Amino acid sequence: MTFVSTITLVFFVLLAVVAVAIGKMRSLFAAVMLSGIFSLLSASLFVLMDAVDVAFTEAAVGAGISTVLMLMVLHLTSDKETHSNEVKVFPLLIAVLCGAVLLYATQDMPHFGDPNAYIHQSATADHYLNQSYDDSHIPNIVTTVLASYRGFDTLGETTVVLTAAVAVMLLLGRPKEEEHDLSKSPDPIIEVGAKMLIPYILLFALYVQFHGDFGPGGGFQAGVMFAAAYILHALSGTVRSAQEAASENVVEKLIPLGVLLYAAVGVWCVLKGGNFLEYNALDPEHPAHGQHLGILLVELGVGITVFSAMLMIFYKFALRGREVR
Amino acid sequence: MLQIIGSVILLLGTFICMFGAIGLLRLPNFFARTHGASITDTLGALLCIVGMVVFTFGMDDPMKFNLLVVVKLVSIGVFLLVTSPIAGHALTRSAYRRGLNGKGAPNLEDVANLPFGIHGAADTRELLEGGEEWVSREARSEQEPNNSDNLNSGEQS
Amino acid sequence: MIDPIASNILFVSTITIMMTMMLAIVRAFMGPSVYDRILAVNMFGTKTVILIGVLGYLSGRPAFLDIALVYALMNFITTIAVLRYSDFDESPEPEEGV
Amino acid sequence: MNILLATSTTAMSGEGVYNYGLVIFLMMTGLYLVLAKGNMIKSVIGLNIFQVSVIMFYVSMGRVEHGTAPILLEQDLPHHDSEHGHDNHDDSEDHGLLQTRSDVALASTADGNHDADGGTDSDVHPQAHPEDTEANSPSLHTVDGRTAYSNPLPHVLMLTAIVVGVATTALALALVVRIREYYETIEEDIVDAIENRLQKEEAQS
Repeated sequence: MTFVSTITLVFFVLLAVVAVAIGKMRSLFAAVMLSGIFSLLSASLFVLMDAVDVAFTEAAVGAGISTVLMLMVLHLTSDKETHSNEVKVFPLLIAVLCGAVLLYATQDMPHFGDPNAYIHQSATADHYLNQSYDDSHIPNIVTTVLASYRGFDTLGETTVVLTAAVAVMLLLGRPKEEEHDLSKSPDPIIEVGAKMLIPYILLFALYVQFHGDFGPGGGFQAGVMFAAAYILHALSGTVRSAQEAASENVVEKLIPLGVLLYAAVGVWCVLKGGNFLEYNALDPEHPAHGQHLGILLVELGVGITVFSAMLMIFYKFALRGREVR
Repeated sequence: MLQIIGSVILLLGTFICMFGAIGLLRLPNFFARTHGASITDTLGALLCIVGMVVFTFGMDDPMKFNLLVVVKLVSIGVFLLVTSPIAGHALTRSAYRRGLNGKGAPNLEDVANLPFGIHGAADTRELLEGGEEWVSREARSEQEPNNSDNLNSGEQS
Repeated sequence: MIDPIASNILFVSTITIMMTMMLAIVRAFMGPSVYDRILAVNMFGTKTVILIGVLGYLSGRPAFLDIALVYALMNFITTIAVLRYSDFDESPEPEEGV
Repeated sequence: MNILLATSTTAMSGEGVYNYGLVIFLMMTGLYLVLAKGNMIKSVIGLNIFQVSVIMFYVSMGRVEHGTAPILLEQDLPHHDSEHGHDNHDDSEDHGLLQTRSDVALASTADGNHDADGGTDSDVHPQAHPEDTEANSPSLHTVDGRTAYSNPLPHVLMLTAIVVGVATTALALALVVRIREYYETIEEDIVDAIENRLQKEEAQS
């Protein structure tokens, strides 16, 4: 075993331990804090397993947005489990049985890190690794696969984000602004410190958005980071001040705009004589240029949708306000 | 050579981090533990970053996008240097205001008598008057019971 | 190119950081107050930043420091969010650990 | 070589199947939390654990020993030749993943336009001497003289899954908030009890 795989094993074990601890915590707040650790651990594991883009996304989403949402919901609901913590036999039995069956099935699985595994031998993997640069002149294969080879899939995923945002808006509309808890500024030190950072966060998000072709990053990550900047603005000051920077009306319209931009690129390809989302058609002389342009626009669409969806979800939770008990 | 120097600095930083973590684990109460955490977040992390910067300068091969890497490292360093004291301040302050008592908790009345207090003496006095469990018993008996401002009310003076 | 000695020192540093992370996890498990957990998570985040940086050097691709930068940022946001929304319970008494 | 490997032998590279065991453990922890916990937020956390375990499963399948992230190193960009026959791995010439980029490079050197798009960034600095690197560095991702990249496909699938996951988690949490507002509890059985009582009252009236 190499050094890196040893660390990977240790992290896997830590992850399992933290998962069990999350299950055992009576206090939901402690469980949420531990799930923050869980997310950080899993992102370290993604880095160890060479999945930098996944780690990037997990960093932005799991450690950031997800924890913030959980905390807001704890605030809106309650933070204690009322029931005792005894082990329930029936669910445990189901879990153990499922686990045993799955473990039995892993006997036939290729070894961890085995380069001979079928997944690495398949025609798609071969094509992605060896042809993608010639197709699109983008070193980050993940970006190429995400936006070009699997463009349909990503369009669908973006639509799912849109749908989830719309559903959250429907469920948590009708804000009760007087009662919500981000109406007062917390502390001048936090406020000033955060204000110092926000422009750089936005700058870095732009870098992530447009550098995603060459390094880890892309629309999903950048969108989440943009949203995180505004969320930091709201958390360190008031929701009102964040809304002045990005008003709910505008954000609401941005959510479908990103998906529409994505789809419009596809339609543009059709108008240019190609298939839907076949970026080669965008620049017939230099197909790679067309790919580059298409990927850039598509990533921008993804970024816009993810940004506005995340920010809108945050607004909806933040403005919900706690019921008077 | 620069690589070795850099990695030694990095190692030093990680050791300081570990000492801080031991402090986080062993120190008796929350306010003492913040010392451990602060050390790892500032001195330890910064030494690590400096080590990595030196290490980067020692790399002389195709991975020579040194400038970008150094810029990123420096921004991580600046970021940590700005955020962790703010987070530490906010955390300790919030714990203090929420009434997390302990042997290590400072006596707010003493602090109020200092010329500069926590955020200036006036502010601290205000804290004393509007505060919660940590207020001394005499002060608490005087104040009305339903004055528990929540965490977010912060500074309103 | 990475010097073999430097590479070995990097290995040791990685192990040290991992031990630090484990200590922080233990503190997060133990509590006893919520603030201890927040402190531990915050510190764990910083250590993750450094670990990812070191791993970047170990694997010879320090361009991936972007991830570490995002972590530093998200860690801060999480801490601020925790503090904004942490009027969970009035009693700061010890909670049960694991 | 394109056959599904049905049995694992020790002669194969790779490090055993411990990753699957741990992933399954995580998955079952998540499943148990979802099934056993009456608290809805705990269930959502359990779902998150389950999700992370699935992501971990996919990503761990995409990993290659001694591999690196699927972002092409500059030495593998087509204007470089990185062919270095190392030594005795004679049976592995047709590893799909490890296939050298050099054949692509040779095939595409006629297209002189490559540098214009991809090579301008500082990450892919063109003044590379891959020979020196591969000879000296201990941390290289070179197997049989070819760079081993991990498989990008699971990464792509999981990357989008994470973002979609947080969006759906937000939806679940929104439902929890609404349930809390309506029933004033987030415990499943109490909600059930209230529902039962309401139904009974309705039936009686």
